[in-house]
Amino acid sequence: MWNEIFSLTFLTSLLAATIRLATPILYAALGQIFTQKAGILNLGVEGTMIVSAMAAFTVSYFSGSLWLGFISAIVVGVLWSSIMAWLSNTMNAVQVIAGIGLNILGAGVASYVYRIIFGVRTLPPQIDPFPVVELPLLSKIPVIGPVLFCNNVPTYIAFLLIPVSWFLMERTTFGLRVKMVGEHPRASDAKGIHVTLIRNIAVLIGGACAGAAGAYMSTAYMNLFTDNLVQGQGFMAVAVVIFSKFRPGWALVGSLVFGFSNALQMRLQAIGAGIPNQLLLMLPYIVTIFALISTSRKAEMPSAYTKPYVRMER
Amino acid sequence: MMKRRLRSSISTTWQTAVIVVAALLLGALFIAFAGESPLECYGVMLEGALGSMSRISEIMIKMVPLMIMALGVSIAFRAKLWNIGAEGQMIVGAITSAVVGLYIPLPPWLHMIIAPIFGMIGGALWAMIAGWLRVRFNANEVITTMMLNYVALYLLAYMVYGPMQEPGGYNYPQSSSMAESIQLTPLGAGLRVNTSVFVAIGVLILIILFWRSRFGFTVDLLGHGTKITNYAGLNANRTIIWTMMLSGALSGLVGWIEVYGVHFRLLEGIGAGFGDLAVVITLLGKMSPIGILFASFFISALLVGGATMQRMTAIPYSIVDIIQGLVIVLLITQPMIQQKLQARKARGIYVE
Amino acid sequence: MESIAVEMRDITKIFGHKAANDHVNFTLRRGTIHGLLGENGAGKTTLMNILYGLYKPEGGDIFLKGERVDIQSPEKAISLGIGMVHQHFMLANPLTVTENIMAGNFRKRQILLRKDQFRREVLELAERYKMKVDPDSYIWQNSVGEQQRIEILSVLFQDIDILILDEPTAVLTPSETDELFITLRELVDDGKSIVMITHKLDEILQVADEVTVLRDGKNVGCRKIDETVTKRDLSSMMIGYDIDLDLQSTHECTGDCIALSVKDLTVKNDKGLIALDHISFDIKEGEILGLAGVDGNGQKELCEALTGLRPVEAGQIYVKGDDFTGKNSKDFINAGVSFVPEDRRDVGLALDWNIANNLIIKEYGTDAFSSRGLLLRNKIKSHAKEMIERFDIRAIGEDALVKDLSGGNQQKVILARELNGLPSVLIANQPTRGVDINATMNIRREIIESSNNGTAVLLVSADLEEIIQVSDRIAVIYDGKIMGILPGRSSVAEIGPLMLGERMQRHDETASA
Amino acid sequence: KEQGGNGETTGDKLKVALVLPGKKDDVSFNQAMFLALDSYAEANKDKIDLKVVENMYEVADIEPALIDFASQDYDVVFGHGFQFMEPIVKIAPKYENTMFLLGTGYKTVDNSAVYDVHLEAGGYLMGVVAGLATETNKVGVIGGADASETFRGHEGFKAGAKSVNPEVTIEEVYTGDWTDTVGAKEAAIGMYDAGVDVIWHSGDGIGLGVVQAAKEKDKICLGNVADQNTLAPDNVMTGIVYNWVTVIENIFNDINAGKFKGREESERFYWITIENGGIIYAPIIDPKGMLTEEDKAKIEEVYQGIKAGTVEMPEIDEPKN
Ligand SMILES: Nc1ncnc2c1ncn2[C@@H]1O[C@H](COP(=O)(O)OP(=O)(O)OP(=O)(O)O)[C@@H](O)[C@H]1O
Ligand SMILES: Nc1ncnc2c1ncn2[C@@H]1O[C@H](COP(=O)(O)OP(=O)(O)OP(=O)(O)O)[C@@H](O)[C@H]1O
Ligand SMILES: [Mg+2]
Ligand SMILES: [Mg+2]
Repeated sequence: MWNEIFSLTFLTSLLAATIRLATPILYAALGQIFTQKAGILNLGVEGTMIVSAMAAFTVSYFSGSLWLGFISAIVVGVLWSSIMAWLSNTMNAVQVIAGIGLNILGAGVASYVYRIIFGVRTLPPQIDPFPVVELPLLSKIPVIGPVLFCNNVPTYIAFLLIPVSWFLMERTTFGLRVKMVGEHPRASDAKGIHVTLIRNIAVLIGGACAGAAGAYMSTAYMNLFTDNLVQGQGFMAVAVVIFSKFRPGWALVGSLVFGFSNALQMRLQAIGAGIPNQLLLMLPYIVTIFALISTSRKAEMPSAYTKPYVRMER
Repeated sequence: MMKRRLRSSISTTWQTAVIVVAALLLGALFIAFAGESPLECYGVMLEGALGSMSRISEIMIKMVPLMIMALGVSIAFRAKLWNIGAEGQMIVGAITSAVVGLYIPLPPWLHMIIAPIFGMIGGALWAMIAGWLRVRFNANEVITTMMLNYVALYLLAYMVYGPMQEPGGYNYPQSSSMAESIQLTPLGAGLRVNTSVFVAIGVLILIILFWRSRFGFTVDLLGHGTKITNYAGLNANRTIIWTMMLSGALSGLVGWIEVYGVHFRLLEGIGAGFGDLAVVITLLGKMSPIGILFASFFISALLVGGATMQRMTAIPYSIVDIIQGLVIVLLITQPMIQQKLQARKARGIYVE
Repeated sequence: MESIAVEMRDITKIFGHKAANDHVNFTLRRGTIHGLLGENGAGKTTLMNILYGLYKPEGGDIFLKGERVDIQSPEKAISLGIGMVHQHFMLANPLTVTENIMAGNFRKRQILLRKDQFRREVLELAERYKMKVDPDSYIWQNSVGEQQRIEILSVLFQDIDILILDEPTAVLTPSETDELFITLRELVDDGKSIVMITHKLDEILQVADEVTVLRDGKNVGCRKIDETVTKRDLSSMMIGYDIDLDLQSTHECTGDCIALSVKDLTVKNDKGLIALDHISFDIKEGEILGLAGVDGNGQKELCEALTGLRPVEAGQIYVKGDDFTGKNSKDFINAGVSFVPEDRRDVGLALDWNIANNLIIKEYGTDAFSSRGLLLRNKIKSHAKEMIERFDIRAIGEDALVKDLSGGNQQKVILARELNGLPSVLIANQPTRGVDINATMNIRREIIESSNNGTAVLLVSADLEEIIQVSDRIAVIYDGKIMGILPGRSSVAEIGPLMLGERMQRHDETASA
Repeated sequence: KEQGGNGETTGDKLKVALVLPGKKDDVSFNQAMFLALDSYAEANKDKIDLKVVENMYEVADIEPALIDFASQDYDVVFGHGFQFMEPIVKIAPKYENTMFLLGTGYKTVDNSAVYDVHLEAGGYLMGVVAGLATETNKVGVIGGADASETFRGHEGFKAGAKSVNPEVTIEEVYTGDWTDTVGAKEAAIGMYDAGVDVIWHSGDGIGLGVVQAAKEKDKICLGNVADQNTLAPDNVMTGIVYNWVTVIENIFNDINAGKFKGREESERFYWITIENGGIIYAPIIDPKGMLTEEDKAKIEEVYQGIKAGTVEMPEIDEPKN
């Protein structure tokens, strides 16, 4: 067993799987960094993802264009999360229930629309998913090549989004506004920052990214849509954001840790590690807890986290 | 004062009713689009929820666990500890209480005392992990409780496929059945609802008393911040851990109820998504025991009616989710609507 | 018309069922400093928040330079040249000074942060107004006084005509206050107009050209400030009757027993740096020891250490002769050590709770308020009624939420709790900050009263006037060290230099006296 | 009395309810039964009135659902999954006029019976195919949760593979969840990367994941429940196909003949087996030419052998037949 673990192919396969499993979480987490940093806890990522996954698949299926599907999913993600924005920023609703409610609603809507459009078929409709694009030269490097440079385009985009979100957060006025608004909405308001607007934008960015994550699931990772395509990845993304302390680079680390432990767990089962599979299945979640512990000591949540802002209140 | 409170609760009820109707109307669009008659479907749903004694019994079957769990969740929430791990705590409680029934030979009367206690201990310890991680490492309890839910799910799977599996059960994921003498007894012939209703009533009364007790006050105080808790001469960290444990204990108790009153054995799927619903109920009920009582009734009726509608009509199963989601999402706008209406009224009074 | 910068007419603002501003008229002349006076809750902040676009009034009009304007948001106010320094700091703690100032001062359509350039501008401005700030420090690293400066700088950054200052001096030292007033004068000379809210009548007399007084949401008069105006005039306008502004200094320390003794105490602050460096002093029963000093010199840490809320690195604390070093806050409470914390909104009060509950957070476990583990609601209620009566807490009742009380009344809730039951030691940190003149007098009286009954008091205050008026002896703290202990009634001139770090020679004799 | 949708009957038509734990288009366990029963009902329109309920996976909801149907005078209720076992055993005695059928499980009462798949035989056959086809001597099997019939199938698979290829190593993964398409795909990719070249899966949502992995890695997989070649013509070599129709016919014949009740406990089972034609294997496509003619003959031989009862199957604990 051990010589299998230390083989190069095993390692390459493990790391490649890590990337695949980390990508949707990374997408969603990058968006949630903005949402959460602005003070909104959106537990409804899961719902946004499933609705967008359905949209991406449907549009790709009928248009024949994966990119049209991908973009539709982002649009749907934005539209869907605008419900969250309305609930949390206009109606000042309790964000935790809003998220849970939208998850239930999203699961229902995605499944319903899919059934209405595609009916009951003997075989599920399928598409050709985003193909793997091997980057010239780079993909030939041993281990690193196949792991990092043999992926589909949405994966590359996810990785490009890391510096982009970092830049947006740290180097633009928008990023500073987001931080201000999450930290001290009243002060932001007093400084002439439009709190509701910024918070809405932050929620919609989260929605767009969750939309991309959903699209990744149905058109890049898989080639079809099922009701259970997004199994807990939305929640993992929320966890990763808190783990990362709102830093895009660390969100990558968090996603990779989860992806890695999940990929490892499957491989340990496959080669017969002798541990009951149910215990191995716990691994990613236990690892996440440990990862959280390691960074939590001085974790600073935005002061206005989950708190609605009402100008008239003190 | 009394009068004002009464009047405001009447207006809350009204607004809630209007919102529920609005949600149902929206849901009707989905039903109609699927080619079914909304009126007929809602008729089935209403009848399915409240149509007969056995329907009420079904509501109770859901309401008992949901209410107890929500009461547990409310304890943590009022201390501003966002324990969303009720489901995991319930599962672990189910496991620990099942251990008693399966492996510890006791006289039935003693068993009826020990098993729920074991359930509560199980739930409490599971919740304590999150509390301890919070105190010791400042680990966000939203995440830890969420992750511990998954771990508990797989722990349950491990138990029912492994050490606690029914001998000679052909590898099906369940334990042996609990002896009849230690099961919770149904309240009537043909009804599923059982003596756990009295447990629920007892818990409700205890929690009402709890909020008037010293420890309840401490928990409430913790909800206003750790700084003021320490300032008041209490140990905030210790309070966090006890609060989490108490919260988890109630979920663990529900584990016992499900094992001994509903399924009569330990099996996969015992959690049934109760954790999320308990959170929704807690917050809809504004964390007060009476609010939770009503909210849990409402949500349970919605679940039972929805399930009936799904199987008795030809609508796609997903419509039930849609309606539940709509109701929850729209209901949380009620406080804001109420606020707006009140503000308008106050302004009106002044302008005169 | 040209000479009027702002005119507010008939402004009405309702909160709940109460009019915070009731048909208020207010006129600010160009190039003047206009004081705004009133008791806590009179509606001063509300009126200015309306001018700044934070609150939307139910009725009334606002005219800027004679033109009617509709100010729906602070954004609009800023664009109209109105700047406001708020009563409660509007700063985000985990961000740096530069970031905080920057956030309120983006240029139109600016997308990229230009931190370096901005940082330079901040330094330049600070230089010009002689306000020392560290642009790269985080807000939480700055003392309240520094934070106040940052707030003012942030507003000065804007292109303002009208400057509103809501209790700017509450947290400043006398010299800082003087510097601020010089700055204000400069601004006025530049043609800007200023509204300043304060509870300190001296300051009005010192700096204002005109004053408007609000009482109970109504404008009760506007006066030009000249030599004929006295503090008494102002206070009786505010309150509606004359009050006594002098405390009869009948107080005399009688006890011999040492109630609180601190030996070589060393304590670290939140950042892990030494905050108190081998401090020693004693307080006798019935004695009031005033601790003067600029904010942020270890006062907060000292108070926390003396109440079991902060670990002691070295040295000892004795309460009534018993060693309390290392004991927890419960032990201190049980020993009768009361504490009025500086940060009343975060530490001392549960803002979202009602008055009754706030009054018993230290005592609910005793037999007075609970029996067999259950709280006795009626007792709690009647206790609250009694305290509201005794301490003149202005509220609709014991059910009122503390967050809905004015600052002064919030402070009274704390004092009511801490002074009830005659503590053996009272640690009071800035007990009258932000509290109106009437309430301030009452609080000081309460403190003196309790010391007359034998309580040993450590009164920490940045307000020298308060220290001098109340204390039996005055200790001065600087950079975590006691610079000297002076007798009561020492003058500002004697205390001032010690506050800035000059050590007193005769330190030891007085310390143990 | 409740009523709704198509709940009413006319005359002596049988009122039949099929309660599925999953979706009727899951390309697997649920769908196979749905299609079979649906087509049987369609063919016997005048005699049968069928009502289908999907996605009944909450264990706690099963009992009220069964009571609902029974108390509305449904004649036959299919609970298509092991989760229905305890509720049926509990409910059935109270509703003697209703006949209950349990899809996999082992407990019965007088008016109930079990229908099940002899999956170890199917698994054995697939093991033989995999053992013969593999070029790397590594094969894999992926399942949802190791519950009875899956577990038996996996054991059969291992035995079958070893029987034709003693050197073969077998990798095995359970995703823990029948619907975890993603997990199954990832597990399959892991196996293929590790050198496995033939994988069999035990159905439901996970099957779709395995097929997709095979397609991407251009390796071979074997289907389950239905002929899945159309999903990936170049990668699905063959697979076992369930034919529930035989069983359904048997059930309704017994019901119509009044033989359903009053049987010995050991007789209350309807198996679909290779012997009774309930399990067949899909046409072998062999897109990569991994099987020789002899191999194909061997497979057919084993199939016939099982059918004739001459192949010795492994000892696996299974409900009494
Ligand atoms: N946001 C608010 N919501 C409800 N009521 C408010 C609000 N702000 C102010 N009030 C009410 O308006 C009245 C006036 O408040 P305001 O803050 O203007 O007083 P103030 O004169 O600034 O007092 P202080 O000297 O304590 O600062 C208060 O009695 C309070 O009850
Ligand atoms: N939410 C509210 N509802 C009703 N009244 C309020 C509310 N918030 C504030 N007030 C009123 O506002 C008045 C002033 O409160 P405020 O907090 O401005 O006092 P403050 O002196 O400014 O506080 P501090 O001294 O702590 O800075 C009080 O009289 C209080 O009754
Ligand atoms: Mg004020
Ligand atoms: Mg004030």
